[in-house]
Amino acid sequence: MKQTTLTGFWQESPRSGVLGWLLSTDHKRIGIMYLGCIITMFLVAVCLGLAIRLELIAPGPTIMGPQTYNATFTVHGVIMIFLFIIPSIPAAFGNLLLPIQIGARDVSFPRLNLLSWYFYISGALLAVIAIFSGGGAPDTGWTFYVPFSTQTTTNVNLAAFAAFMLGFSSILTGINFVTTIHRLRAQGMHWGRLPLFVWTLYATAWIQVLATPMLGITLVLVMLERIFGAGLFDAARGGDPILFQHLFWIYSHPAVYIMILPGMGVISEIIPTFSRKPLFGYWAMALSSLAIAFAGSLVWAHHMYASGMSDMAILIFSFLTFIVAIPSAIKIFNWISTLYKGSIQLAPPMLHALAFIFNFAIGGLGGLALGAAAADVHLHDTTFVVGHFHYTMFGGTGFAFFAALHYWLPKFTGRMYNHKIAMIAWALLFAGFNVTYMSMQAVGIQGMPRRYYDYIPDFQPLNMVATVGSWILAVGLILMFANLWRGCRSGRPVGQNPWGAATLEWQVPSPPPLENFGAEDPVVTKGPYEYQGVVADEY
Amino acid sequence: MNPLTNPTAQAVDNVLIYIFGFSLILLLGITAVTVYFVIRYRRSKCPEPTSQAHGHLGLEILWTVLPTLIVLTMFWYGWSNYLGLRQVPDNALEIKATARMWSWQFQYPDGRRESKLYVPVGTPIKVIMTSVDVLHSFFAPAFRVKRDTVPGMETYVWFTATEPGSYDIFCAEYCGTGHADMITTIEALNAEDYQQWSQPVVSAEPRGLTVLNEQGCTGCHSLDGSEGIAPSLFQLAGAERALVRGDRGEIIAIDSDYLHRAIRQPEIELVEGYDPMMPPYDEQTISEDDLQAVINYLMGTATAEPKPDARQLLEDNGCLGCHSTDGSLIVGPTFKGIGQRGVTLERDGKTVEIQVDADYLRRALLKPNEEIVQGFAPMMPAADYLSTAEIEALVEYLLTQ
Amino acid sequence: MSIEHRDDTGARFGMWLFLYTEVILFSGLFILYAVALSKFPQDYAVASHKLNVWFGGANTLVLLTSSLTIALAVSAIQMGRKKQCLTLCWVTIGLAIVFLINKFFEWSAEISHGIYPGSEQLAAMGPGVTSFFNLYYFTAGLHGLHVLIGASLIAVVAVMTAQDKVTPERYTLLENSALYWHLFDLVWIFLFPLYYLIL
Amino acid sequence: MTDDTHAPVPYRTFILIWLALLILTAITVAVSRVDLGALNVWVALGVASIKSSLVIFFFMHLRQESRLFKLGLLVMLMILAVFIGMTFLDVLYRGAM
Ligand code: HEA
Ligand code: HEA
Ligand code: HEC
Ligand code: CUA
Ligand SMILES: [Cu+2]
Repeated sequence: MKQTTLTGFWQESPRSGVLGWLLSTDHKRIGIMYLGCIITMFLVAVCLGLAIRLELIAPGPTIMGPQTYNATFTVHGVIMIFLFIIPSIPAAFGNLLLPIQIGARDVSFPRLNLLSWYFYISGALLAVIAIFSGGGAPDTGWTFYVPFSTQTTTNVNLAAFAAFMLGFSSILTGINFVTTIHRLRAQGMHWGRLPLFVWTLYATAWIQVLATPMLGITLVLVMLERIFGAGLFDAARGGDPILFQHLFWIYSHPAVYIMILPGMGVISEIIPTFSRKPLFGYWAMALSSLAIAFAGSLVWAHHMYASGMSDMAILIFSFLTFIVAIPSAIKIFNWISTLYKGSIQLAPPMLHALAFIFNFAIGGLGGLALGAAAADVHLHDTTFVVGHFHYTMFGGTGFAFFAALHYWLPKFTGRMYNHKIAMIAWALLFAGFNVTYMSMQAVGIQGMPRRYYDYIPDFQPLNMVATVGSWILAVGLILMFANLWRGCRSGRPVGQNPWGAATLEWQVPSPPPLENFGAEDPVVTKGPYEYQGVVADEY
Repeated sequence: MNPLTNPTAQAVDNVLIYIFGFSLILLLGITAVTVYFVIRYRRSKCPEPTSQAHGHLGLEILWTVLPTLIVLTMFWYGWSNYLGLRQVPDNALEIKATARMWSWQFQYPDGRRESKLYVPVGTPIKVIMTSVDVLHSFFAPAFRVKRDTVPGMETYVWFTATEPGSYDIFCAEYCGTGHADMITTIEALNAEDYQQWSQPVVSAEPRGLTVLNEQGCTGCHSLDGSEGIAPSLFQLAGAERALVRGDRGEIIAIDSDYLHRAIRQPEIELVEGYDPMMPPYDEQTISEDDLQAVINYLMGTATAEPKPDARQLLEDNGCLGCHSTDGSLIVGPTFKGIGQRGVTLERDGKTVEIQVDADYLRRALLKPNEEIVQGFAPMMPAADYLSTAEIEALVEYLLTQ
Repeated sequence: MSIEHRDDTGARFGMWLFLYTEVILFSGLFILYAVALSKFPQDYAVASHKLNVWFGGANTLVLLTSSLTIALAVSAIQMGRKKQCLTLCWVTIGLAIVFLINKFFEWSAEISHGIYPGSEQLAAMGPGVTSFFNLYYFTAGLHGLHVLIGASLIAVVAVMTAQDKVTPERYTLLENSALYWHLFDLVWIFLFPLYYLIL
Repeated sequence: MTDDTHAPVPYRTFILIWLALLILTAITVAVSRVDLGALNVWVALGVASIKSSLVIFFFMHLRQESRLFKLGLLVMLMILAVFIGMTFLDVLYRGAM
């Protein structure tokens, strides 16, 4: 393979060599470091997902015993949630893009930014150590429910501490982004000209700041409980196990919006670009992001309808859950309206964006069934829920992440991947994805509980289909990553604006230089989606 | 899924159909419009956009208000049918359920305990549940009911079986290694069968086996030698076991004493290679008698040979030469009331008071001179020439004196 | 960074955001407290009486005063009175140490009575009392930990002030440490009545 | 940017605030000796809130900061109220309905 060196920020750095990366406070280098780590963690967890599916191909133990299975889905869940999806778009692409998109040279606190990456990487290392040390890999599920999590002999303390560190990393990123967006917008970049991606990052950052600490204290309490055995959640000693679930979901429900909002931001960038038409309903889109963020903190107990919680709480939380669905619906309708009378180009990022809309609609509509009290009684803790959250997280955020990779990697590497292969990979991913998770939803409706390593024979056919689907998915993923990798190393060079987009990052060279903009600070004179006069560079 | 006629399933299914139906329409609509736009306005045909619209207030309002109305109907339907799942009909039969790792125990108003839920067809059943260890969840897909069991708290579900048959109960809240195996069934019996079932049965099954099933021991332990999450309880008597006590390992031959400890205080010794997850069973859960029956069963004494006659043993071995059975004092303490009394012992030069129990009696028989009842001389010969079964028979007999 | 980029308001705003996260962190414990209080009002009153109001009261005074001194320190540096500022910083740290010593004695007394998380004696006092002391120890412990961090932070900044790295023109660091310090005064303002003064 | 620093607060203001805080502390302790039933907790929280506003607005200079800071605080307090309040939707109504 022909290798040529990268230019721009890849070269320019006060320090050279590895230290130039490890000690860099440049938001782009930090973003790239995040991206590398996140994709690595994703690949690890995805292999665990494959193992889960292999085990479930038939009833009875197939490739592992129950304890291993429990550890596998726990580690799969913990890595996917805390190490992949929560930091995926905000920490990686947010860092790469946020400052450029608002016309700044860096974030408000560059050193804090680096620190936050160190928290991330330490959390990741601890999580990996937790798998191989002490009493063995944690087997609590990513939800750490008490009293099981305070009793099991596996390495829960270390895993909880790892998640705590990751939460801290997420908080610091959030603080950084809120401050940056308030303080460092370029001249002329008023709120009505912020790209939607920035709006969603802004909403996300507030959730990160205001909800994540609750996870922190919850995990600390689990650790303290394991160390001191005080009985914080033990009914006989004045505790309340259900209260733990409240604390946990007070964070973890808003966290699902930390996952999806930036994804929605990515889609809001891509759809206008490939339709060459302004985003329909800019303010509705911007405000609905804030609405999701706010209303999202009011619905946590919809995970607890069957927990023994009071019916009054179910009434209110069920009601509010349906309210949160509305801003998401608004977004879907506006995206589709953006297509209307556009000039639509089905480039790889656009394909992923369209897949996002489809998958997220299925996931979200499934969420409505879960939000309805009576329906959730049946569906709760079945594989329908597993299907729902893979549709939203993988089908939604995951595809948005892939879309972002295809959209922005050429910007940051200056090279283009092969479009044909990208489209084949996309088709495989899309097909494999739906086969896998549609079957899981179906078998969930039949009543198969989740976190089951073994099941009754009635559930066999659909589980088999799901497993086969995961293989298609696997092929698609490998193809996609291989293609991107080759593209970054030896693809055709691109100019600064291969897609003909109008946001600021496309007005700087690819890859962007250190400090993004030459000597002159940019002055913004038009909105982010005004394509008249913008021409795409040939590549 | 077959259409189900029971009331709870219908309440849930109606909501599911309503929401899934609406969702399907919305999904198809959205997808169709998207695909149409993508084809209709593809770049090869429309090189430039034909509109630069930034938005439309009327449309925004439309697609805020419409979804709001739609979701509100979903909410309301879901909630009102949920209330139906919570309001138990007045004539419901109340059955208590206890969940533990990884088995269910159902207790009927008359005190009978079962590990399956036998119910009469047509009668509403209210299951009042709790857990003794971690969270579990009672999930009967055929009735669409589900509720967590929470330690220290009571929760309930209700359902009515309209057709006789066997319906699965799953544990739907993750509870550790045996979570997927924490399965039992609802056995819906028609009136006749239920009547028959509720007659007290004189079962031919040894009491020990009944207890093993009732208590859900078989949820973790097999009885046929296959090893799972817990050691099999097949042919235990005399078998060698590698145990871990604290940090030390040791090998023992299984005897009733050990089995007794293993059930009452399983945390003390672990069978090597297993996790310390067996819950302790105290006397409230398994009475001493039942435990004895279990031990007998496991030691093979209950089934292998007819139970030794204890009275005969006492006579044959000369016990009665020293111990009376009528309260009078010969050389040793009388057997009269021995099962209920407290004794003062001298052990290691210290005086202790204990309540007589099987454990103590076994020690007294096998190592009589380690503990001496106050006021007596250390002169009893050890009865270690008796078989375990015989010892057990004696112990059992003495406890009832 | 090569470009001198300075935004004091931004830095203060960032600090405030961080303080919000700390408040939410503590709120988890306050939720547990509120729920338990509503469940066991009687037991909580009983348990509260086992705490020594004088220890708590004294610590309240200490913290309030330290909040004053650090606030004065910020004014001092703004007015260019470096010496005074330094003195005030050291007094603040001194008060922090007094606070922690006081806490140490208070806890030793409790622990010697067999009252600590997980103790048998505590469990014997019933669920309400147990939950009160569990939460008391964890909340006060977390607070104490933060006091320690805050004091160290002020110590670092004081040294930097002495070295003229914090100056009347550039004192955001001091201001931010002061903000941090005030927050734990705030937390204590709530902790004190909730744990020491319920009837 | 022009709003980067603000005028130093005179020592006197701070000392007055401090005195007010001490007095309020004395008041809470005193009030806690009187049995007001369930009201006790609310009085204690009320006084604590007054004390904390003093600390926030004066010691922490919030008075001098821009609207953004005040808005941020408001948002945080609102979310806090939601977290605590809505948990009680469960806790208070268990066993009811
Ligand atoms: C990215 C993550 C993500 C997102 C975005 C969502 C979005 C939603 N989720 Fe999901 N959810 C999870 C991740 C996510 N969820 C996870 C991880 C779990 C399980 C955790 C665990 O237990 O391990 C879970 C579990 C979960 C439950 C608990 C299930 C149970 O355990 O019993 C519920 C219940 O209400 C729920 C509801 C919803 C709702 C109503 C939305 C809404 O926001 C969806 C809004 C979207 C739409 C409505 C679709 C798009 C709109 C249209 C197509 C237009 C037409 C629409 C209308 C007319 C309304 N989710
Ligand atoms: C973003 C989040 C995310 C993503 C992307 C995935 C991806 C996948 N997940 Fe996962 N999943 C979760 C988040 C996620 N999951 C969470 C939070 C849980 C809950 C955990 C809990 O209950 O606590 C869960 C639980 C969960 C379960 C339920 C377990 C149970 O309840 O019993 C299952 C079962 O099938 C599953 C399967 C899969 C599969 C098949 C994939 C597939 O998408 C994977 C597709 C990929 C492949 C099939 C492999 C591709 C191979 C390569 C790319 C190899 C390349 C490698 C090298 C070159 C080294 N997941
Ligand atoms: C939660 C699962 C579980 C349940 C339920 C359970 N056990 Fe066990 N049991 C174990 C495990 C694990 C061990 C091995 C570790 C140990 O020795 O404690 C064990 C050990 C034993 C032993 C020692 C066996 C040997 O081979 O040395 C006996 C006897 C025993 N159990 C009897 C019972 C009886 C009787 C019951 C029901 C009343 C019961 N168990 C219920 C898990 C369980
Ligand atoms: Cu019991 Cu899962
Ligand atoms: Cu949720």
